[in-house]
Amino acid sequence: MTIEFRSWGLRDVSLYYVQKLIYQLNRDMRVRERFGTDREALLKEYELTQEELEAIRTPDIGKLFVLGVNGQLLMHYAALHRYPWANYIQAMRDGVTKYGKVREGLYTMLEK
Amino acid sequence: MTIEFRSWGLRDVSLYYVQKLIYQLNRDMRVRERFGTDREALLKEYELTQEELEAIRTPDIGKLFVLGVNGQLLMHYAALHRYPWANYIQAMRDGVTKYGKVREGLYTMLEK
Amino acid sequence: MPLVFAGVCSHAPGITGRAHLAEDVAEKRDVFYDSLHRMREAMEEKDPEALIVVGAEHFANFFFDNMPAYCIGMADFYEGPIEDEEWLAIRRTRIPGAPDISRRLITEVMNDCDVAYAQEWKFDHGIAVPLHFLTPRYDLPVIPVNINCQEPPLTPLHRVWAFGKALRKACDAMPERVALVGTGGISHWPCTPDSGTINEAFDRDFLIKFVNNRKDELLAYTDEEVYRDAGHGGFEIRTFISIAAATEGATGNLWFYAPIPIFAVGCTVATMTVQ
Amino acid sequence: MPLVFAGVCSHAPGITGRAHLAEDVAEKRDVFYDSLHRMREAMEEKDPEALIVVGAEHFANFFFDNMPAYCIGMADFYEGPIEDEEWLAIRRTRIPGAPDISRRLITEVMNDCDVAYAQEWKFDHGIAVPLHFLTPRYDLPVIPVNINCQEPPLTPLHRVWAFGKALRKACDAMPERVALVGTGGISHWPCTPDSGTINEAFDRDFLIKFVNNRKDELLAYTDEEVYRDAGHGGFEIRTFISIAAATEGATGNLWFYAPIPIFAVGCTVATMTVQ
Ligand SMILES: [Fe+3]
Ligand SMILES: [Fe+3]
Repeated sequence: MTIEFRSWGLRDVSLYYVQKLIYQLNRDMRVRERFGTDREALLKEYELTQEELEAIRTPDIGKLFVLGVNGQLLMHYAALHRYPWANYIQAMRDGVTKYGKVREGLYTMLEK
Repeated sequence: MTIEFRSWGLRDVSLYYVQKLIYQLNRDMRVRERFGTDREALLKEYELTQEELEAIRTPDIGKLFVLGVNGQLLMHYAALHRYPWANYIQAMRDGVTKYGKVREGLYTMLEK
Repeated sequence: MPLVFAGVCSHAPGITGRAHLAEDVAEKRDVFYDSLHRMREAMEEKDPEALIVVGAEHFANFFFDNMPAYCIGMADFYEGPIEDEEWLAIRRTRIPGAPDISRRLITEVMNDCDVAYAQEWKFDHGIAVPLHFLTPRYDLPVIPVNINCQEPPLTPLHRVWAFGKALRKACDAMPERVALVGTGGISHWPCTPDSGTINEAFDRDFLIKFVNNRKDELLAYTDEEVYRDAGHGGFEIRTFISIAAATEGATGNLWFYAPIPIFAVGCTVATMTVQ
Repeated sequence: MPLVFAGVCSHAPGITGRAHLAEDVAEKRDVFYDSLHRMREAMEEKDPEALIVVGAEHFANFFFDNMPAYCIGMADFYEGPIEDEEWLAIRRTRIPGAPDISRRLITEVMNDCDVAYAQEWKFDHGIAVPLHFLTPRYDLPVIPVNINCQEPPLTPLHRVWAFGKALRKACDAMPERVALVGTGGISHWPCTPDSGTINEAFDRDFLIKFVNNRKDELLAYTDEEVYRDAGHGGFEIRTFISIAAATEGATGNLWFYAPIPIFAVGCTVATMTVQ
């Protein structure tokens, strides 16, 4: 008995759930374990769009930045994938070049 | 490099951690799973005293009530152990008879 | 638009979950249900675009690791009830949120009160039971609001007043038509050996102060007095008092009150005039 | 006892974690460290029984599912830092809390402001870095306070002022000697492509307003202006402003300010006179 939310125009993106996944990966060793051993089942527990899923899987740090993930969360996700700091910064720059401006969240503050 | 807190007189009881365990059992299916399959390892992750550990393991619902666990948490722990409602209520009554008044938490409000 | 509707009603798992055990008080029970249905109709008549529910949840989302005095939902959707569907006799579902209204509401309220915001929220019976009656098709966007009524330190009643007024100010300033419902028990002792006890005298006295919106008398309760006479469940008067504050100066109508012990709460339905 | 000490200092992981990479600015770095040590000595001279640290953490404990505008710790003990010990160059440890003082502080503050309370709290660098300098033996009970400076809706600055005043009132009413330190960056753009940028002019202008405790000027900042000129990290001026409010009417001394890009923040140490 799940209501279809698309019809409400409520769920075009799910930035909250992308950030929740990353937050939990940062904070919860067991989620991190499952990310290693049981990734797809774990990802199913979040409400992610195809674009978000792909960005998480690749990982495409630049895309995640453009999707609006807060850097205080994102840097840990990059660190989990062993990005040196400079590469993390560069990945965000490359993301903006490739995909355009940040679309949502904190870094769009002045565009609203 | 863990500071010994007993010397500070800070940790005679750990009601917070008893309640945290029960809260997480109520809310998190994975914690509940581990409670079934890997209980002692799970319990080690909380800062529980011997008395609390025993009350959790038995389970001694009456003792947990006397230790100060909030009923809105405790009733779910009783339900997890398949206590019918009347037995849950009776267990709290028996706890008070056997162990004396509630020692800490909300239900000692008028004694402070 | 000015706020379009304000009311209060009880919540308790028994109201839905133990309906079948209330056959011996079937008439009382059915009048209670009718009053809730009438409240839904009265609200629907105002054609609200969103419903703010001021509740007091029971460790469903908030725990002692971060227990906000006030929290306002800002999610696209909510889910509930978290309880067993058979036990509560309410099917688990998704409930649409109103994230844009939420964000403006929170931003405005923050000028006067300091709230937490939440982009995810799983309703327990505290909100699921009222919604079951007030928006049974779950087709009205909902904004959940929580006041910590579970464990001290509790927000003092004069801050609850400030919060209710802040909610009202924010609603009045919005272009949307918003309805506001508070939900809590009055006297009750949930989940303890005294569960099922109802102090009818306390409840009736409180309700007189409430429907007449006597601010001073409503704010004169102490937590100790409430605990003694109305139980720890009585801390939930905060939800009612926020509605009185949101309708300061106006009075209300008590549509229903009766202690129904199998529901473990004095069952209440009341509306406040919105001026 | 009246509040015994008030000050502010920067936090940033680089301050401890990248100390060895600051050899080219070794003199500046060492004067900064000395200023922090002197601040510890000035505080210790007042023999505080507890230290309240008003910080702005970075998704260590608080997430969008329940993001409190204000939260105050009420735990027996805290742990931190959550970051890698080598990376931050701070050993993970337990830090004693002051649960009894916390509870009274929260109860008193709640008369004016609406806070969340937390019986568990893992410090990130936002509190761990200041403590590393201010109580290096971790023998002073700490009460952590958080102001959401991460993501809007953010608490408005006039509420930060109310919060700082409420903290002060609560401290003054206590029998214990309490110290109060705020910690935040001024301009900075953490974890984004602009990381490492520091707007020295903004910082110096802000610090003049701060040490002179010019309430009107401090409260005149808008979030948009701060975001544009001082970055999203600049939202942390809230922590400094709460200390100005707690010492309203008094002025302060800027002990140290210098942009140190390898630390990614304009490094600041200042105290406020406590009257
Ligand atoms: Fe309730
Ligand atoms: Fe910071």
